[in-house]
Amino acid sequence: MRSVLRLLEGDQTIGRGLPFWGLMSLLFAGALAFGVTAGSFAVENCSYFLVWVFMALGLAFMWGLGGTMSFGQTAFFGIGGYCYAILSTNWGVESGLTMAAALLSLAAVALSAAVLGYFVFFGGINGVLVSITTLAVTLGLETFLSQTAGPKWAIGRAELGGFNGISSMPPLTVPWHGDNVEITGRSLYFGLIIFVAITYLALRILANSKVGDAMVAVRESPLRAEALGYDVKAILFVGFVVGSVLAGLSGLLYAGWGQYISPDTMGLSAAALPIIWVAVSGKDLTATMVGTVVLLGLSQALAIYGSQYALVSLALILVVSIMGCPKGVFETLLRRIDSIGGPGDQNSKPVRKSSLDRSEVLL
Amino acid sequence: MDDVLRLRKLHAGYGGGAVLQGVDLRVGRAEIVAVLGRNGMGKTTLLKAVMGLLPCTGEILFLGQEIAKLPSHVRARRGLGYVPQGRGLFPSMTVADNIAAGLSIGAIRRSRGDTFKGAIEDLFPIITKRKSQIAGTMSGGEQQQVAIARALIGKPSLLVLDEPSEGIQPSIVQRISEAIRQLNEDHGQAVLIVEQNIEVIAALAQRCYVVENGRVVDEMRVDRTSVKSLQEALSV
Amino acid sequence: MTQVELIALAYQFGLAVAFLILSAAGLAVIFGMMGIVNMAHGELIMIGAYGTSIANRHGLPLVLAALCGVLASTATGVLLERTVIRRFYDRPSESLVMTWAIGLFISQAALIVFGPSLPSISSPLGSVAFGGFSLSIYGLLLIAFGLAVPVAIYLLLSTTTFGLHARATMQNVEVARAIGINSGSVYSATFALGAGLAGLAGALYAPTMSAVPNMGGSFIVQAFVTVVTGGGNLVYGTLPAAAGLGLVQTALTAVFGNLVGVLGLLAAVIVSAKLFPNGLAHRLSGKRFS
Amino acid sequence: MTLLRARQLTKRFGGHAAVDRLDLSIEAGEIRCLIGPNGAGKSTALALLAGSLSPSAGAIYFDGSEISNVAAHDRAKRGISIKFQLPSVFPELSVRQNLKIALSRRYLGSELDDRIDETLDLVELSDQRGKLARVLSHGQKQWLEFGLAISLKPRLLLLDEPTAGMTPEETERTGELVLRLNRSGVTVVAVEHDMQFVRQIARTVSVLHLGTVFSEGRLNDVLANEDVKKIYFGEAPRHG
Amino acid sequence: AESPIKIGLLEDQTGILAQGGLPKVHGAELAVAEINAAGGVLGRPLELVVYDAQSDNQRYQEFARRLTQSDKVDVLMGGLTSASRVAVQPIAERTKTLYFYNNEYEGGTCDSNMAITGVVPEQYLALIPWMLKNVGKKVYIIAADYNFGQILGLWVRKLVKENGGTLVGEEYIPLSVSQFGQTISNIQAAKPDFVFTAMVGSNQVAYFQQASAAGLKIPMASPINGTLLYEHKQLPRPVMANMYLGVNYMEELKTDENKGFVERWRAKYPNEPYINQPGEDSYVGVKLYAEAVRAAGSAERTAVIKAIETKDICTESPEGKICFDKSTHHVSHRIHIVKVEADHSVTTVQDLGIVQPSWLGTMGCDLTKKAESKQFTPEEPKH
Ligand SMILES: Nc1ncnc2c1ncn2[C@@H]1O[C@H](COP(=O)(O)OP(=O)(O)OP(=O)(O)O)[C@@H](O)[C@H]1O
Ligand SMILES: Nc1ncnc2c1ncn2[C@@H]1O[C@H](COP(=O)(O)OP(=O)(O)OP(=O)(O)O)[C@@H](O)[C@H]1O
Ligand SMILES: [Mg+2]
Ligand SMILES: [Mg+2]
Repeated sequence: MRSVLRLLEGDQTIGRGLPFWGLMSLLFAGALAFGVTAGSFAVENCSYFLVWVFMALGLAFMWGLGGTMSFGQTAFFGIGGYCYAILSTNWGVESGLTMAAALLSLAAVALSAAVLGYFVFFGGINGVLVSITTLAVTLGLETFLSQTAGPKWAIGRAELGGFNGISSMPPLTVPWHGDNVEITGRSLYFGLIIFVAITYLALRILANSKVGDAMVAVRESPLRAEALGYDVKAILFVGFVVGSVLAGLSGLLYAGWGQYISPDTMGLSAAALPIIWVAVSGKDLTATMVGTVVLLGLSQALAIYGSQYALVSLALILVVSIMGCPKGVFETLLRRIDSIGGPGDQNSKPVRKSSLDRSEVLL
Repeated sequence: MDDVLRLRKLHAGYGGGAVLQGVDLRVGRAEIVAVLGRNGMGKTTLLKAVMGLLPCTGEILFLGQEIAKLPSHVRARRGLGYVPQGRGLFPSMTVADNIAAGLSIGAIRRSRGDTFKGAIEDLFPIITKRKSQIAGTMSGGEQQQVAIARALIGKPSLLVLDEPSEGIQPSIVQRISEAIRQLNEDHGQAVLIVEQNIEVIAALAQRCYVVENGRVVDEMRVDRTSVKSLQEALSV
Repeated sequence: MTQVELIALAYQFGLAVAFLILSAAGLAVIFGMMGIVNMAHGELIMIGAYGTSIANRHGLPLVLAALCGVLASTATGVLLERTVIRRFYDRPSESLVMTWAIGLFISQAALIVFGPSLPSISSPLGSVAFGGFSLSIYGLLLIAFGLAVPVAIYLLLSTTTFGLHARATMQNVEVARAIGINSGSVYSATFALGAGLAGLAGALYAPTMSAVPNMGGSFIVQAFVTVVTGGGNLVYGTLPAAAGLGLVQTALTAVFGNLVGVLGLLAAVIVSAKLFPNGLAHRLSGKRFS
Repeated sequence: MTLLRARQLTKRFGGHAAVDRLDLSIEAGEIRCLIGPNGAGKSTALALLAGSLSPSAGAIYFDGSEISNVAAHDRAKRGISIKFQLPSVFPELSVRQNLKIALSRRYLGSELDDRIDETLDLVELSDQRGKLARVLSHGQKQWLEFGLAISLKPRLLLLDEPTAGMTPEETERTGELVLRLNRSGVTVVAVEHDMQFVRQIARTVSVLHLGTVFSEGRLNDVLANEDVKKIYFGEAPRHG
Repeated sequence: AESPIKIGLLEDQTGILAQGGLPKVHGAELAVAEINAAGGVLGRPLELVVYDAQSDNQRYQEFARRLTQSDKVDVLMGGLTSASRVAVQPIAERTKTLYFYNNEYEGGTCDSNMAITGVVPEQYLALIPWMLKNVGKKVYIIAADYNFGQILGLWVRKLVKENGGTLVGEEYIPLSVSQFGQTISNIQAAKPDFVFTAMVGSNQVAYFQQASAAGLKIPMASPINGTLLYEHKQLPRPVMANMYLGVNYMEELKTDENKGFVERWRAKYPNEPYINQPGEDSYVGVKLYAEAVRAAGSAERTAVIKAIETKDICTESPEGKICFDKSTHHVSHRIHIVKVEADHSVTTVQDLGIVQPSWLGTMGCDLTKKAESKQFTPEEPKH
């Protein structure tokens, strides 16, 4: 128990000791209970929220820990979603290869993230230019995919569909006694809950490992990190690929959940969303995980009940919460919970710095 | 009431606990006063409080007027010239612009004498020789020289110096000390200086305070022979 | 290529560059100087256009109406700086979310108050014809503004005391205050300047586009791309970046059409980030930082 | 044995050569001080040796192999450590975390904790362990950076003005620390303007001027050199 | 009383498509109010459940699920863009909820679970042969670079070829583009007799202002630039002069049916800036649904589909009497060719009468024979 906790807890994450893990277990149990008791619509709707959590966690990892603010999460989301759509449409549900399609999509995301990351980090691009380069990639993909309408833009049986996107591809399936069982509805929900939990714990372990230390070092001072023997470029690269692959995972899950993917998941407004979730929640992994679900729920609720004031209210809520908790609403909350357990290790309070350092005036 | 600066029961800190715990200190007319103390004892904090860069309570009289409630830039315009620790230049502006920023403030601009400006430039040849270099690319000592020049050129009533000799080569340290003493003798320039270089203090200061944990623990007169006693005071 | 076609192409190039510059100017001031990624930039542009459009509809001549538009966005800028932005100078990522939310608020409020669109105003000045082509004279005016704005801002920042103080404040507030610079008003003024420039873009383009709450969106990508490629300095950064990007876009659009033009613009951004990892301004002004 | 050798090392910024065909050779186990006027190129030279700047020309050899094109982090792994002139620490991390990040590459578990505590004691920051590095006083930051630089037990320690802003007593303690490290096998190259400190730790000094070695030798000889006096010490070299 | 028949309506009331979406909500509300005032359908009142999709296709998905699974509506309606239709379609399919798409679109959807009440290319593009005959033979196409624009481009190319015209240029413009200098000068260089425009969204509307400012006075033809964002009301005169539109509806149409409709609409929504075509489409869509339910004798999905495929389901509309086409679930429309004058008034230059949605049939879509869900696109015309 101790040694497991030692892996999961550390300077790079908030939350430690019994109160925290008790709460997390409760949350997990609650989520499972919800999946059993709630109506099928509510469950599916929650699956939808969970789908996005991976992308947000990925960003929290590369931004919160490593200081890389990428606008490219949506690009990899799109690549993941489109790859899954294309592969699964071509192979069809009968083939039972949807899982293979999902894995191959992830591989494609990893490969494209590696190519972009190599270009960016080993090409010496840094700071805000990383954000803008990734944004340009996202917008370029969106613009390109939007115009791929018509039969001439087809890969095998899958028409890219331009602005309309691709729809009606098969959901994820698992082979079961010679049959292919669709993972939709409740089974998808439980799968997602467990997968989110695994991803979360894995990222926590990674964050508190040497990798996490290295990323923090690079975020805080590349000069000093380099002088201490950290390979700055390689570390930035690894953080970027890990975060981007998680975005791709969200993308393919989204495609599997709704049997739909379209280019506007890569537009400017979509690209800003993960950044908003992470910044408003707090760049900590736990804060982001909880915050993303809450924010998605909130904005959906506003869209239902807020009529024309939905977006205005959403904007006001964001403004107020950032004014109130500049470090992120949920991060602030979590620190409260942490301090209930008594003042433990006084050293575990990193304040995060962003990659958007004030740029110098250049006159 | 002849003092240029007088602090009474000054408390100041950074939001958390107070660092300065009731400092009393004065700088008389035409006086050079040094503040000594080990690392982290609150010297920089003291100067920042004087400059209005920190929230503080207590009294700060400057030229007979209470300035504790005034914002920083107003204090500076009344005649405080500051050299922060660690140079504090505007790193991506040119040397010339850095100097110009020191010269540009209303009252100072009006009273600027070109001969004085010339004298400063003579003292620091670097500011004419390198006037279009970006300040942030200069060597440590070069930057320090520009920072001192930027403060001097505004002809302040009180010079507030935080470890001005840091990183400067010995010959120039001597020249700067010499020049400040000259200003003090000829024009009655008052100076409040934090310095670790005992020779500089011995050469310049008339009086000094020793700060320990945010309090003044000692005050003494300085003359050229007191290097030893200063050293002792510092190792308490 | 005939001479006429060349002139037409040059005009297109001028228009493209002017659009990039005018979109970007306000953002360049706020981002380049204050380090704030102003996601509400597009909405400030919209305010400029709405102000112009509404004033014009109430009978003010276009020039005065445009002035109203600029004033409206400047005033919004001051208001925002005083109430919100000022708390976020040392927190760039929070300021990004903040301004994003503000932008959302402004555009949605405009939808509620003014409805889904405003009647547009007509382009003044007419057109000139030559050799089978005709050009909008107003376009020439836009080109002129595109060149004049960066030069004016450059002069303002490099030759005036305000400029000196603004630059000093942005680099080191604490020291700036300690040597007598009123950093509070410098901040407000700088943000207001950026907001005013955004409003100017809106006012200038109001007669060429339809006034809708989300119209800022048609400027924002170009604005970000130009500013970041350029590196925040209007003359050394934004101007050459706009020229370079404009050239790429115009050439590609002329030869391969709009899609390639748009993609080419984005590709040019990526390539330039690679070539000038610190922004063009660094390279062109020959200034390096330790 | 020669641990470090720089041959015709040059660094140009624009047209200006900050380091200009510098030849330097450091024996294993030596403590070498670099002195020289402001802008002589001392900091630039150290940065070149550490790899945080790349040379415009010339070569660097460390422990027998050329490292001119070896990345800074690889040089660190080979045992070159640097303390920069301006304190460069991890500002938003606590003092303890600063050291942890430096040390966790090599140590684990309780050994890591021990090493952190040991280093904290060495640089006398144990009381400040919980503070963010950002809020340390200038001198404390210097100490912390010194701690970061020595924490990995380097073979070659490059120090750029390690005692700037320290009281004479603290300077002396730093000197003792350097000597102690040296005795345990660390080769040291230090840039310093404080002659008291130079005298305390070094027997040989190199005077840099205009980017190259102007004079080199035993401290007393150099101090007595009229030309060095003229460019560096001024009229009355102290303790000379 | 009887339990209401629930219509789930999903339209963009905020975001960039609000200008198209808001009138659609009003149109549906008006139709529901009128039907309920007349006693409802089968004695049951209609009830609208409306969500704002915020011009966001993800919201379409979210709310389509909510409407079908949580609110359990009897029919799903809405969607402005084809992308939103495509987002809703599979959800309607899976939850076995009938989906009414009430909007002009690029055509080609053959889907048993859908009823598509808006106009399709073979209807509104009757404009092209008319233009070729009456205005000139040389055509330049500019269209938004996505499905709608590209597919219309195919149609126009085909029609131009079949009717002896020539294409002198064609451009597809990304939706993000708002500066059209190059396009304008390309058109000037090509000297067409008329320009076919299918520009979509507020960015692209800027084309008309910029073209007019550059002195471009070539006649234009469009199925959309005037009907959706009512450019002739929004843009300064005479920017839209010489625009010919092929429409099933415009507020200005001077038919008797329309007169009463406009009066009733304006009484209910006095501040509506313009009754655009999507608004009317939405109104008509609800009315057609009511007729189908009536004919089926039940709001149950399969019964309604059966009714559409077997009975003559028609409604009186502002266009006149229009009816479902049994085999394709599309609707006949009355098409007018109208011209925008220099003062931006609209005159009808020709009434083409009722035009059938015939193309899907020729492609082999017959839902009465085979229940399916297919998407057809016109073939590239052979050179
Ligand atoms: N990035 C740069 N661009 C232009 N010039 C530079 C740059 N970095 C350093 N220089 C110049 O190179 C010279 C050497 O600088 P360096 O910092 O090495 O001097 P130094 O010997 O360490 O001086 P000090 O004792 O003052 O620290 C200086 O004149 C400085 O202005
Ligand atoms: N921004 C800050 N926030 C919180 N505490 C601070 C801050 N800056 C300094 N301190 C603390 O205040 C105390 C006094 O610092 P100060 O900088 O005044 O010391 P100093 O005497 O100038 O030391 P040095 O000789 O090292 O410059 C130190 O313990 C330091 O950690
Ligand atoms: Mg200090
Ligand atoms: Mg140096």
